[in-house]
Amino acid sequence: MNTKQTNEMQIEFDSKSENEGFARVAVAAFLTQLNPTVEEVADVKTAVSEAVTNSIIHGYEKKRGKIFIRCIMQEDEIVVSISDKGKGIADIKKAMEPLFTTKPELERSGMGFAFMEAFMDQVDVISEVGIGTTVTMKKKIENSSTFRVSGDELNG
Amino acid sequence: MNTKQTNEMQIEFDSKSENEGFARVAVAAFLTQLNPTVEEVADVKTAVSEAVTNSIIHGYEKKRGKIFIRCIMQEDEIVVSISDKGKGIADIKKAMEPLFTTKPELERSGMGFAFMEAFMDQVDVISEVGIGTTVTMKKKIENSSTFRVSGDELNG
Amino acid sequence: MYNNFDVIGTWLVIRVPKELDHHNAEMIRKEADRYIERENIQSIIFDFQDTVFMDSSGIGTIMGRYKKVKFSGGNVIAVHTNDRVKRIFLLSGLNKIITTYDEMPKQI
Amino acid sequence: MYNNFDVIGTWLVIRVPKELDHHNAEMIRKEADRYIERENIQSIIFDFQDTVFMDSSGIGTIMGRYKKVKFSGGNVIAVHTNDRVKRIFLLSGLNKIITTYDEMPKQI
Ligand SMILES: Nc1ncnc2c1ncn2[C@@H]1O[C@H](COP(=O)(O)OP(=O)(O)O)[C@@H](O)[C@H]1O
Ligand SMILES: Nc1ncnc2c1ncn2[C@@H]1O[C@H](COP(=O)(O)OP(=O)(O)O)[C@@H](O)[C@H]1O
Repeated sequence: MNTKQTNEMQIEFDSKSENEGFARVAVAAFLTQLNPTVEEVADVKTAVSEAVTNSIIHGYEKKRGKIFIRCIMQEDEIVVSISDKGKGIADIKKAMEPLFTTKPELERSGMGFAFMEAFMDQVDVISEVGIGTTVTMKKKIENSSTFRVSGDELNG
Repeated sequence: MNTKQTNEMQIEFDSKSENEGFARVAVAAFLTQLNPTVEEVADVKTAVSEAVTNSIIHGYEKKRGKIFIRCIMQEDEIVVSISDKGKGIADIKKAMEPLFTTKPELERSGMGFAFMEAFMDQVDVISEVGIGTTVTMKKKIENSSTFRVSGDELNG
Repeated sequence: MYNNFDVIGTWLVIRVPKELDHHNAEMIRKEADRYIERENIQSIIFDFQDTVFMDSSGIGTIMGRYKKVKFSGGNVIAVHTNDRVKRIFLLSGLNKIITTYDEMPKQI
Repeated sequence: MYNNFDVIGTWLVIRVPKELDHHNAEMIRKEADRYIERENIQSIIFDFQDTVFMDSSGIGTIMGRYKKVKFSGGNVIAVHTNDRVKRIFLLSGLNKIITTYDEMPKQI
Protein backbone atom coordinates (compact mmCIF):
# COMPACT_ATOMS: atom_id res chain seq x y z
CA MET A 1 0.00 0.00 0.00
CA ASN A 2 1.35 3.36 -1.02
CA THR A 3 0.58 5.46 2.03
CA LYS A 4 2.11 8.57 0.50
CA GLN A 5 -0.68 8.72 -2.03
CA THR A 6 -3.68 8.08 0.21
CA ASN A 7 -5.93 10.68 1.71
CA GLU A 8 -8.96 10.06 3.82
CA MET A 9 -11.92 11.88 5.30
CA GLN A 10 -15.09 11.07 7.14
CA ILE A 11 -18.29 13.04 7.56
CA GLU A 12 -21.20 12.51 9.88
CA PHE A 13 -24.39 14.54 9.64
CA ASP A 14 -28.09 14.63 10.42
CA SER A 15 -30.49 12.88 8.03
CA LYS A 16 -32.18 16.09 6.85
CA SER A 17 -32.87 16.81 3.21
CA GLU A 18 -31.13 20.19 3.65
CA ASN A 19 -27.88 18.25 4.03
CA GLU A 20 -28.03 16.55 0.64
CA GLY A 21 -26.32 19.50 -1.02
CA PHE A 22 -23.73 19.74 1.74
CA ALA A 23 -22.86 16.04 1.41
CA ARG A 24 -22.22 16.09 -2.32
CA VAL A 25 -20.29 19.37 -2.26
CA ALA A 26 -18.07 18.08 0.56
CA VAL A 27 -17.21 14.91 -1.38
CA ALA A 28 -16.66 16.94 -4.55
CA ALA A 29 -14.34 19.33 -2.69
CA PHE A 30 -12.32 16.39 -1.46
CA LEU A 31 -12.22 14.86 -4.93
CA THR A 32 -10.72 17.94 -6.60
CA GLN A 33 -7.27 16.78 -5.44
CA LEU A 34 -7.40 14.03 -8.08
CA ASN A 35 -7.72 16.66 -10.79
CA PRO A 36 -11.10 15.43 -12.09
CA THR A 37 -12.95 16.69 -15.15
CA VAL A 38 -16.16 18.66 -14.69
CA GLU A 39 -18.00 15.55 -15.90
CA GLU A 40 -16.33 13.27 -13.34
CA VAL A 41 -17.20 15.69 -10.53
CA ALA A 42 -20.83 15.73 -11.68
CA ASP A 43 -20.88 11.91 -11.81
CA VAL A 44 -19.63 11.55 -8.23
CA LYS A 45 -21.95 14.29 -6.95
CA THR A 46 -24.95 12.59 -8.51
CA ALA A 47 -24.04 9.18 -7.08
CA VAL A 48 -23.47 10.64 -3.61
CA SER A 49 -26.75 12.51 -3.81
CA GLU A 50 -28.61 9.27 -4.67
CA ALA A 51 -27.14 7.31 -1.77
CA VAL A 52 -27.61 10.10 0.78
CA THR A 53 -31.19 10.70 -0.35
CA ASN A 54 -31.89 6.96 0.03
CA SER A 55 -30.58 6.97 3.59
CA ILE A 56 -32.86 9.89 4.43
CA ILE A 57 -36.01 8.63 2.70
CA HIS A 58 -35.73 4.85 2.91
CA GLY A 59 -33.21 4.24 5.70
CA TYR A 60 -34.59 6.64 8.28
CA GLU A 61 -37.97 7.26 6.64
CA LYS A 62 -37.58 10.92 7.53
CA LYS A 63 -36.93 10.25 11.21
CA ARG A 64 -33.78 11.83 12.59
CA GLY A 65 -30.65 9.72 12.36
CA LYS A 66 -27.01 10.07 11.42
CA ILE A 67 -25.54 9.52 7.98
CA PHE A 68 -21.86 8.63 7.63
CA ILE A 69 -19.67 9.22 4.61
CA ARG A 70 -16.19 7.84 4.34
CA CYS A 71 -13.95 8.84 1.47
CA ILE A 72 -10.59 7.36 0.61
CA MET A 73 -8.44 8.43 -2.29
CA GLN A 74 -5.63 6.15 -3.33
CA GLU A 75 -3.59 6.77 -6.44
CA ASP A 76 -6.18 7.78 -9.03
CA GLU A 77 -9.23 6.16 -7.44
CA ILE A 78 -11.87 7.49 -5.08
CA VAL A 79 -13.81 5.15 -2.80
CA VAL A 80 -16.93 6.63 -1.18
CA SER A 81 -18.99 4.75 1.42
CA ILE A 82 -22.34 6.08 2.56
CA SER A 83 -23.89 4.43 5.63
CA ASP A 84 -26.98 4.72 7.73
CA LYS A 85 -28.26 2.90 10.79
CA GLY A 86 -31.75 2.79 9.38
CA LYS A 87 -34.23 0.11 8.48
CA GLY A 88 -32.05 -1.83 6.04
CA ILE A 89 -32.89 -3.62 2.79
CA ALA A 90 -34.40 -7.11 2.81
CA ASP A 91 -33.75 -7.97 -0.84
CA ILE A 92 -30.74 -6.08 -2.18
CA LYS A 93 -30.89 -7.63 -5.64
CA LYS A 94 -34.48 -6.53 -6.11
CA ALA A 95 -33.78 -3.07 -4.64
CA MET A 96 -31.08 -2.51 -7.24
CA GLU A 97 -33.33 -3.27 -10.20
CA PRO A 98 -34.04 -0.15 -12.28
CA LEU A 99 -37.50 1.33 -11.62
CA PHE A 100 -38.00 -0.70 -8.44
CA THR A 101 -39.11 1.51 -5.56
CA THR A 102 -40.93 0.94 -2.29
CA LYS A 103 -41.99 4.61 -2.10
CA PRO A 104 -43.92 5.43 -5.28
CA GLU A 105 -46.20 7.67 -3.17
CA LEU A 106 -43.17 9.94 -2.62
CA GLU A 107 -42.62 10.05 -6.39
CA ARG A 108 -39.45 8.02 -6.20
CA SER A 109 -38.44 6.91 -9.66
CA GLY A 110 -36.61 3.76 -8.65
CA MET A 111 -33.57 4.99 -10.59
CA GLY A 112 -31.28 5.72 -7.65
CA PHE A 113 -29.16 2.59 -7.78
CA ALA A 114 -29.21 2.63 -11.58
CA PHE A 115 -27.69 6.12 -11.50
CA MET A 116 -25.05 5.12 -8.96
CA GLU A 117 -24.07 2.25 -11.25
CA ALA A 118 -24.13 4.42 -14.36
CA PHE A 119 -21.94 7.15 -12.87
CA MET A 120 -19.48 5.11 -10.80
CA ASP A 121 -17.25 2.17 -11.81
CA GLN A 122 -18.41 -0.11 -9.04
CA VAL A 123 -21.27 -0.13 -6.49
CA ASP A 124 -21.50 -2.57 -3.57
CA VAL A 125 -24.34 -2.68 -1.09
CA ILE A 126 -24.23 -4.26 2.34
CA SER A 127 -27.44 -4.14 4.35
CA GLU A 128 -29.15 -5.84 7.21
CA VAL A 129 -32.80 -5.31 8.17
CA GLY A 130 -33.04 -3.30 11.38
CA ILE A 131 -29.32 -2.56 11.42
CA GLY A 132 -28.61 -0.33 8.45
CA THR A 133 -27.16 0.02 4.98
CA THR A 134 -23.74 0.81 3.54
CA VAL A 135 -23.26 1.65 -0.12
CA THR A 136 -19.64 1.63 -1.29
CA MET A 137 -18.81 3.16 -4.65
CA LYS A 138 -15.54 3.38 -6.55
CA LYS A 139 -14.44 5.47 -9.47
CA LYS A 140 -11.14 5.88 -11.27
CA ILE A 141 -10.35 9.49 -12.16
CA GLU A 142 -8.63 9.72 -15.52
CA ASN A 143 -6.38 12.60 -14.48
CA SER A 144 -5.79 13.67 -18.04
CA SER A 145 -8.23 16.52 -17.76
CA THR A 146 -7.52 19.84 -19.42
CA PHE A 147 -10.42 21.48 -17.61
CA ARG A 148 -9.20 21.14 -14.10
CA VAL A 149 -11.85 21.85 -11.46
CA SER A 150 -10.26 24.07 -8.83
CA GLY A 151 -10.78 24.25 -5.08
CA ASP A 152 -14.19 25.80 -4.63
CA GLU A 153 -15.38 25.84 -8.20
CA LEU A 154 -17.96 23.13 -7.77
CA ASN A 155 -20.84 24.01 -10.00
CA GLY A 156 -22.34 21.36 -12.18
CA MET B 1 -33.27 24.06 23.25
CA ASN B 2 -35.11 24.22 19.97
CA THR B 3 -34.19 20.90 18.39
CA LYS B 4 -36.25 21.59 15.32
CA GLN B 5 -33.86 24.30 14.26
CA THR B 6 -30.55 22.59 14.93
CA ASN B 7 -28.40 20.81 12.40
CA GLU B 8 -25.06 19.21 13.02
CA MET B 9 -22.15 17.70 11.14
CA GLN B 10 -18.70 16.42 11.89
CA ILE B 11 -15.70 15.95 9.64
CA GLU B 12 -12.46 14.11 10.23
CA PHE B 13 -9.55 14.27 7.79
CA ASP B 14 -5.80 13.88 7.38
CA SER B 15 -3.59 16.83 8.29
CA LYS B 16 -2.42 17.50 4.73
CA SER B 17 -2.29 20.96 3.23
CA GLU B 18 -4.28 19.62 0.24
CA ASN B 19 -7.24 19.31 2.63
CA GLU B 20 -7.37 22.99 3.60
CA GLY B 21 -9.56 23.78 0.62
CA PHE B 22 -11.79 20.79 1.27
CA ALA B 23 -12.31 21.79 4.91
CA ARG B 24 -13.42 25.33 4.22
CA VAL B 25 -15.66 24.39 1.31
CA ALA B 26 -17.34 21.68 3.40
CA VAL B 27 -18.11 24.13 6.22
CA ALA B 28 -19.29 26.73 3.70
CA ALA B 29 -21.57 24.17 2.03
CA PHE B 30 -23.10 23.37 5.40
CA LEU B 31 -23.48 27.06 6.22
CA THR B 32 -25.51 27.88 3.09
CA GLN B 33 -28.63 26.64 4.89
CA LEU B 34 -28.57 29.78 7.03
CA ASN B 35 -28.88 31.91 3.92
CA PRO B 36 -25.61 33.79 4.41
CA THR B 37 -24.31 36.69 2.34
CA VAL B 38 -21.29 36.19 0.09
CA GLU B 39 -19.32 38.19 2.65
CA GLU B 40 -20.39 36.00 5.57
CA VAL B 41 -19.42 32.86 3.67
CA ALA B 42 -15.99 34.36 2.93
CA ASP B 43 -15.55 35.29 6.61
CA VAL B 44 -16.29 31.76 7.81
CA LYS B 45 -14.12 30.19 5.10
CA THR B 46 -11.19 32.38 6.07
CA ALA B 47 -11.54 31.62 9.79
CA VAL B 48 -11.80 27.86 9.12
CA SER B 49 -8.78 28.02 6.84
CA GLU B 50 -6.73 29.72 9.57
CA ALA B 51 -7.59 27.17 12.24
CA VAL B 52 -7.09 24.14 9.96
CA THR B 53 -3.76 25.51 8.70
CA ASN B 54 -2.64 26.00 12.31
CA SER B 55 -3.47 22.39 13.17
CA ILE B 56 -1.40 21.20 10.19
CA ILE B 57 1.59 23.49 10.69
CA HIS B 58 1.74 24.05 14.43
CA GLY B 59 -0.31 21.19 15.89
CA TYR B 60 1.13 18.32 13.89
CA GLU B 61 4.20 20.17 12.54
CA LYS B 62 3.56 18.50 9.20
CA LYS B 63 3.45 14.99 10.64
CA ARG B 64 0.36 12.95 9.79
CA GLY B 65 -2.52 13.31 12.21
CA LYS B 66 -6.27 13.75 12.16
CA ILE B 67 -8.12 17.05 12.21
CA PHE B 68 -11.70 17.19 13.46
CA ILE B 69 -14.32 19.76 12.60
CA ARG B 70 -17.63 19.95 14.32
CA CYS B 71 -20.32 22.28 13.10
CA ILE B 72 -23.59 23.08 14.80
CA MET B 73 -26.21 25.43 13.49
CA GLN B 74 -28.86 26.62 15.86
CA GLU B 75 -31.35 29.29 14.90
CA ASP B 76 -29.24 31.87 13.07
CA GLU B 77 -25.87 30.99 14.56
CA ILE B 78 -23.09 28.71 13.38
CA VAL B 79 -20.64 27.20 15.86
CA VAL B 80 -17.50 25.65 14.35
CA SER B 81 -14.95 23.72 16.41
CA ILE B 82 -11.62 22.70 14.90
CA SER B 83 -9.53 20.22 16.90
CA ASP B 84 -6.23 18.44 16.62
CA LYS B 85 -4.38 15.97 18.82
CA GLY B 86 -1.11 17.76 18.20
CA LYS B 87 1.49 19.45 20.34
CA GLY B 88 -0.77 22.00 22.02
CA ILE B 89 -0.19 25.63 23.03
CA ALA B 90 1.66 26.51 26.23
CA ASP B 91 0.65 30.18 26.44
CA ILE B 92 -2.70 30.75 24.71
CA LYS B 93 -2.84 34.45 25.52
CA LYS B 94 0.52 35.08 23.92
CA ALA B 95 -0.33 32.85 20.94
CA MET B 96 -3.40 34.97 20.23
CA GLU B 97 -1.50 38.26 20.10
CA PRO B 98 -1.40 39.69 16.58
CA LEU B 99 1.94 39.12 14.81
CA PHE B 100 3.06 36.50 17.33
CA THR B 101 4.31 33.36 15.61
CA THR B 102 6.59 30.49 16.57
CA LYS B 103 7.28 29.66 12.93
CA PRO B 104 8.68 32.77 11.23
CA GLU B 105 10.96 30.50 9.18
CA LEU B 106 7.83 29.16 7.47
CA GLU B 107 6.78 32.76 6.69
CA ARG B 108 3.87 32.65 9.12
CA SER B 109 2.55 36.14 9.65
CA GLY B 110 1.21 35.62 13.16
CA MET B 111 -2.15 36.91 11.96
CA GLY B 112 -4.10 33.65 12.11
CA PHE B 113 -5.90 34.22 15.40
CA ALA B 114 -6.34 37.91 14.61
CA PHE B 115 -8.19 36.93 11.42
CA MET B 116 -10.36 34.40 13.23
CA GLU B 117 -11.33 37.12 15.70
CA ALA B 118 -11.92 39.69 12.97
CA PHE B 119 -14.16 37.43 10.90
CA MET B 120 -16.09 35.60 13.62
CA ASP B 121 -18.13 36.93 16.55
CA GLN B 122 -16.37 34.84 19.17
CA VAL B 123 -13.22 32.68 19.31
CA ASP B 124 -12.37 30.37 22.23
CA VAL B 125 -9.22 28.30 22.46
CA ILE B 126 -8.72 25.27 24.66
CA SER B 127 -5.30 23.66 24.53
CA GLU B 128 -3.05 21.39 26.51
CA VAL B 129 0.60 20.74 25.72
CA GLY B 130 1.06 17.22 24.35
CA ILE B 131 -2.69 16.64 24.12
CA GLY B 132 -3.99 19.00 21.46
CA THR B 133 -5.93 22.13 20.65
CA THR B 134 -9.57 23.00 20.04
CA VAL B 135 -10.61 26.33 18.56
CA THR B 136 -14.33 27.09 18.83
CA MET B 137 -15.75 29.94 16.79
CA LYS B 138 -19.24 31.39 16.62
CA LYS B 139 -20.94 33.68 14.17
CA LYS B 140 -24.47 34.99 13.83
CA ILE B 141 -25.73 35.01 10.26
CA GLU B 142 -27.90 38.03 9.59
CA ASN B 143 -30.28 36.20 7.28
CA SER B 144 -31.41 39.39 5.60
CA SER B 145 -29.26 38.77 2.59
CA THR B 146 -30.50 39.66 -0.85
CA PHE B 147 -27.57 37.84 -2.47
CA ARG B 148 -28.31 34.35 -1.31
CA VAL B 149 -25.44 31.94 -1.81
CA SER B 150 -26.89 28.74 -3.24
CA GLY B 151 -25.87 25.12 -2.75
CA ASP B 152 -22.60 24.71 -4.59
CA GLU B 153 -21.91 28.33 -5.48
CA LEU B 154 -19.03 28.73 -3.11
CA ASN B 155 -16.58 31.04 -4.78
CA GLY B 156 -15.04 33.80 -2.78
CA MET C 1 -40.29 29.56 -0.33
CA TYR C 2 -39.46 28.77 -3.93
CA ASN C 3 -41.59 30.95 -6.16
CA ASN C 4 -40.22 30.83 -9.68
CA PHE C 5 -43.53 29.90 -11.24
CA ASP C 6 -45.19 31.64 -14.14
CA VAL C 7 -48.56 31.09 -15.75
CA ILE C 8 -48.74 31.86 -19.49
CA GLY C 9 -52.25 31.11 -20.75
CA THR C 10 -52.80 27.44 -19.88
CA TRP C 11 -49.05 26.78 -19.52
CA LEU C 12 -47.28 26.61 -16.19
CA VAL C 13 -43.61 27.55 -16.51
CA ILE C 14 -41.48 26.12 -13.70
CA ARG C 15 -38.08 27.69 -13.41
CA VAL C 16 -36.06 24.77 -12.05
CA PRO C 17 -33.61 25.84 -9.33
CA LYS C 18 -29.84 25.54 -9.54
CA GLU C 19 -29.94 22.09 -8.02
CA LEU C 20 -32.81 19.70 -8.64
CA ASP C 21 -32.35 17.17 -5.85
CA HIS C 22 -34.79 15.52 -3.42
CA HIS C 23 -34.83 18.59 -1.17
CA ASN C 24 -35.80 21.01 -3.94
CA ALA C 25 -37.96 18.45 -5.75
CA GLU C 26 -40.34 18.32 -2.77
CA MET C 27 -40.74 22.09 -2.77
CA ILE C 28 -41.41 22.17 -6.50
CA ARG C 29 -43.91 19.36 -6.28
CA LYS C 30 -46.00 21.07 -3.62
CA GLU C 31 -45.93 24.47 -5.26
CA ALA C 32 -46.58 23.13 -8.78
CA ASP C 33 -49.57 21.11 -7.64
CA ARG C 34 -51.05 24.18 -5.97
CA TYR C 35 -50.87 26.03 -9.32
CA ILE C 36 -52.27 23.06 -11.24
CA GLU C 37 -55.24 22.87 -8.89
CA ARG C 38 -55.96 26.60 -8.70
CA GLU C 39 -55.24 27.86 -12.19
CA ASN C 40 -56.48 26.41 -15.46
CA ILE C 41 -53.18 24.66 -16.23
CA GLN C 42 -53.07 22.28 -19.18
CA SER C 43 -49.38 21.87 -19.84
CA ILE C 44 -46.05 22.41 -18.10
CA ILE C 45 -42.66 23.75 -19.13
CA PHE C 46 -39.67 22.86 -16.98
CA ASP C 47 -37.10 25.57 -17.64
CA PHE C 48 -33.58 24.32 -16.83
CA GLN C 49 -31.83 27.63 -17.63
CA ASP C 50 -30.25 27.90 -14.15
CA THR C 51 -29.87 24.21 -13.41
CA VAL C 52 -26.42 22.71 -12.94
CA PHE C 53 -27.34 19.66 -10.89
CA MET C 54 -30.07 17.06 -11.21
CA ASP C 55 -30.43 13.57 -9.79
CA SER C 56 -33.10 10.86 -9.92
CA SER C 57 -35.39 12.75 -7.53
CA GLY C 58 -35.96 15.24 -10.35
CA ILE C 59 -37.15 12.44 -12.60
CA GLY C 60 -39.86 11.53 -10.13
CA THR C 61 -41.00 15.14 -9.95
CA ILE C 62 -41.21 15.55 -13.72
CA MET C 63 -42.92 12.17 -14.16
CA GLY C 64 -45.41 13.04 -11.41
CA ARG C 65 -46.43 16.31 -13.09
CA TYR C 66 -46.54 14.54 -16.47
CA LYS C 67 -49.03 12.01 -15.13
CA LYS C 68 -51.18 14.83 -13.71
CA VAL C 69 -51.56 16.87 -16.90
CA LYS C 70 -51.45 13.88 -19.27
CA PHE C 71 -54.70 12.72 -17.75
CA SER C 72 -56.48 15.82 -19.06
CA GLY C 73 -54.72 15.78 -22.44
CA GLY C 74 -51.92 18.19 -21.50
CA ASN C 75 -48.22 18.09 -22.28
CA VAL C 76 -44.87 18.50 -20.51
CA ILE C 77 -41.73 19.85 -22.17
CA ALA C 78 -38.27 20.80 -20.94
CA VAL C 79 -36.33 23.82 -22.22
CA HIS C 80 -32.77 25.12 -21.90
CA THR C 81 -31.52 21.64 -21.02
CA ASN C 82 -27.73 21.45 -20.82
CA ASP C 83 -25.68 18.34 -21.64
CA ARG C 84 -25.80 17.05 -18.09
CA VAL C 85 -29.58 17.34 -17.83
CA LYS C 86 -29.95 15.71 -21.26
CA ARG C 87 -27.78 12.81 -20.12
CA ILE C 88 -30.00 12.29 -17.06
CA PHE C 89 -33.10 12.40 -19.29
CA LEU C 90 -31.51 9.83 -21.60
CA LEU C 91 -30.35 7.48 -18.83
CA SER C 92 -33.75 7.48 -17.16
CA GLY C 93 -35.75 7.12 -20.35
CA LEU C 94 -37.50 10.42 -19.58
CA ASN C 95 -36.52 11.63 -23.05
CA LYS C 96 -39.01 9.16 -24.53
CA ILE C 97 -41.99 11.03 -23.10
CA ILE C 98 -40.68 14.58 -22.52
CA THR C 99 -39.37 16.58 -25.46
CA THR C 100 -36.38 18.78 -24.65
CA TYR C 101 -35.66 22.09 -26.38
CA ASP C 102 -32.43 24.10 -26.31
CA GLU C 103 -34.47 27.28 -26.66
CA MET C 104 -37.98 28.25 -25.59
CA PRO C 105 -40.32 27.24 -28.45
CA LYS C 106 -41.71 30.24 -30.38
CA GLN C 107 -45.40 29.48 -29.94
CA ILE C 108 -45.28 30.03 -26.16
CA MET D 1 3.32 22.64 -10.77
CA TYR D 2 2.09 26.21 -10.60
CA ASN D 3 3.66 28.13 -13.46
CA ASN D 4 1.86 31.42 -13.86
CA PHE D 5 5.02 33.49 -13.66
CA ASP D 6 6.12 36.12 -16.13
CA VAL D 7 9.29 38.18 -16.32
CA ILE D 8 8.90 41.69 -17.82
CA GLY D 9 12.25 43.44 -17.74
CA THR D 10 13.28 43.42 -14.10
CA TRP D 11 9.71 42.78 -12.92
CA LEU D 12 8.41 39.38 -11.89
CA VAL D 13 4.66 39.08 -12.41
CA ILE D 14 3.07 36.43 -10.20
CA ARG D 15 -0.41 35.44 -11.24
CA VAL D 16 -1.92 34.52 -7.88
CA PRO D 17 -4.10 31.37 -8.10
CA LYS D 18 -7.81 31.22 -7.36
CA GLU D 19 -7.16 30.49 -3.72
CA LEU D 20 -4.19 31.88 -1.88
CA ASP D 21 -4.00 29.63 1.18
CA HIS D 22 -1.12 27.89 2.95
CA HIS D 23 -1.10 25.06 0.40
CA ASN D 24 -0.75 27.35 -2.62
CA ALA D 25 1.41 29.89 -0.75
CA GLU D 26 4.15 27.29 -0.35
CA MET D 27 4.17 26.54 -4.06
CA ILE D 28 4.33 30.21 -4.95
CA ARG D 29 7.11 30.87 -2.49
CA LYS D 30 9.36 28.15 -3.93
CA GLU D 31 8.73 29.04 -7.54
CA ALA D 32 9.04 32.80 -6.99
CA ASP D 33 12.35 32.45 -5.18
CA ARG D 34 13.71 30.34 -8.01
CA TYR D 35 12.91 33.21 -10.42
CA ILE D 36 14.34 35.84 -8.10
CA GLU D 37 17.60 33.91 -7.83
CA ARG D 38 17.97 33.04 -11.50
CA GLU D 39 16.68 36.13 -13.30
CA ASN D 40 17.60 39.73 -12.68
CA ILE D 41 14.42 40.51 -10.74
CA GLN D 42 14.17 43.84 -8.98
CA SER D 43 10.47 44.16 -8.26
CA ILE D 44 7.37 41.98 -8.02
CA ILE D 45 3.75 42.32 -9.10
CA PHE D 46 1.17 40.09 -7.44
CA ASP D 47 -1.72 39.89 -9.89
CA PHE D 48 -4.97 38.98 -8.07
CA GLN D 49 -7.13 38.88 -11.20
CA ASP D 50 -8.25 35.27 -10.61
CA THR D 51 -8.16 35.26 -6.81
CA VAL D 52 -11.35 34.75 -4.84
CA PHE D 53 -9.87 33.48 -1.58
CA MET D 54 -6.94 34.62 0.54
CA ASP D 55 -6.04 34.00 4.17
CA SER D 56 -3.15 34.99 6.44
CA SER D 57 -0.78 32.53 4.77
CA GLY D 58 -0.83 34.80 1.73
CA ILE D 59 0.32 37.71 3.86
CA GLY D 60 3.43 35.79 4.88
CA THR D 61 4.20 34.99 1.26
CA ILE D 62 3.85 38.59 0.10
CA MET D 63 5.83 39.92 3.10
CA GLY D 64 8.56 37.35 2.48
CA ARG D 65 9.03 38.40 -1.16
CA TYR D 66 8.85 42.05 -0.11
CA LYS D 67 11.75 41.56 2.30
CA LYS D 68 13.77 39.84 -0.44
CA VAL D 69 13.52 42.56 -3.08
CA LYS D 70 13.39 45.49 -0.63
CA PHE D 71 16.93 44.60 0.41
CA SER D 72 18.21 45.44 -3.09
CA GLY D 73 16.02 48.52 -3.49
CA GLY D 74 13.14 46.81 -5.27
CA ASN D 75 9.41 47.19 -4.89
CA VAL D 76 6.29 45.01 -4.53
CA ILE D 77 2.83 45.99 -5.77
CA ALA D 78 -0.52 44.22 -6.02
CA VAL D 79 -2.91 44.61 -8.96
CA HIS D 80 -6.51 43.65 -9.70
CA THR D 81 -7.27 43.37 -6.00
CA ASN D 82 -10.97 42.81 -5.29
CA ASP D 83 -12.77 44.04 -2.17
CA ARG D 84 -12.05 40.87 -0.23
CA VAL D 85 -8.32 40.95 -0.95
CA LYS D 86 -8.25 44.67 -0.10
CA ARG D 87 -9.93 43.93 3.24
CA ILE D 88 -7.30 41.29 4.05
CA PHE D 89 -4.55 43.79 3.13
CA LEU D 90 -6.14 46.39 5.39
CA LEU D 91 -6.69 44.06 8.35
CA SER D 92 -3.12 42.80 8.25
CA GLY D 93 -1.52 46.21 7.72
CA LEU D 94 -0.04 44.97 4.43
CA ASN D 95 -1.58 48.00 2.71
CA LYS D 96 0.93 50.21 4.51
CA ILE D 97 3.87 48.75 2.60
CA ILE D 98 2.29 47.30 -0.57
CA THR D 99 0.39 49.61 -2.93
CA THR D 100 -2.67 48.04 -4.53
CA TYR D 101 -3.95 48.96 -8.01
CA ASP D 102 -7.31 48.12 -9.50
CA GLU D 103 -5.68 48.02 -12.95
CA MET D 104 -2.18 47.16 -14.12
CA PRO D 105 -0.13 50.42 -13.99
CA LYS D 106 0.68 51.83 -17.45
CA GLN D 107 4.47 51.97 -17.09
CA ILE D 108 4.78 48.17 -16.90
N1 LIG E 1 -30.40 3.29 2.59
C1 LIG E 1 -31.50 2.52 2.36
N2 LIG E 1 -32.19 2.00 3.40
C2 LIG E 1 -33.29 1.22 3.18
N3 LIG E 1 -33.77 0.93 1.96
C3 LIG E 1 -33.12 1.42 0.87
C4 LIG E 1 -31.96 2.22 1.02
N4 LIG E 1 -31.54 2.56 -0.22
C5 LIG E 1 -32.39 1.98 -1.09
N5 LIG E 1 -33.35 1.29 -0.44
C6 LIG E 1 -34.44 0.49 -1.07
O1 LIG E 1 -34.10 0.26 -2.42
C7 LIG E 1 -35.14 0.76 -3.28
C8 LIG E 1 -34.57 1.24 -4.60
O2 LIG E 1 -33.72 2.36 -4.40
P1 LIG E 1 -33.41 3.35 -5.61
O3 LIG E 1 -32.96 2.56 -6.80
O4 LIG E 1 -32.47 4.38 -5.12
O5 LIG E 1 -34.81 3.99 -5.98
P2 LIG E 1 -35.73 5.04 -5.19
O6 LIG E 1 -34.92 5.77 -4.17
O7 LIG E 1 -36.21 5.95 -6.25
O8 LIG E 1 -36.81 4.23 -4.55
C9 LIG E 1 -35.83 1.84 -2.48
O9 LIG E 1 -37.13 2.09 -2.93
C10 LIG E 1 -35.78 1.24 -1.07
O10 LIG E 1 -36.80 0.28 -0.87
N1 LIG F 1 -3.37 24.14 16.59
C1 LIG F 1 -2.26 24.63 17.17
N2 LIG F 1 -1.37 23.81 17.80
C2 LIG F 1 -0.25 24.30 18.37
N3 LIG F 1 0.09 25.61 18.34
C3 LIG F 1 -0.72 26.49 17.73
C4 LIG F 1 -1.94 26.05 17.13
N4 LIG F 1 -2.56 27.14 16.61
C5 LIG F 1 -1.79 28.19 16.88
N5 LIG F 1 -0.68 27.82 17.57
C6 LIG F 1 0.39 28.72 18.07
O1 LIG F 1 -0.09 30.04 18.06
C7 LIG F 1 0.77 30.88 17.30
C8 LIG F 1 -0.02 32.00 16.65
O2 LIG F 1 -0.95 31.48 15.71
P1 LIG F 1 -1.51 32.41 14.55
O3 LIG F 1 -2.01 33.69 15.14
O4 LIG F 1 -2.46 31.61 13.76
O5 LIG F 1 -0.23 32.79 13.68
P2 LIG F 1 0.67 31.91 12.68
O6 LIG F 1 -0.07 30.67 12.28
O7 LIG F 1 0.92 32.81 11.54
O8 LIG F 1 1.91 31.56 13.45
C9 LIG F 1 1.44 29.94 16.32
O9 LIG F 1 2.65 30.47 15.83
C10 LIG F 1 1.63 28.70 17.18
O10 LIG F 1 2.75 28.82 18.03
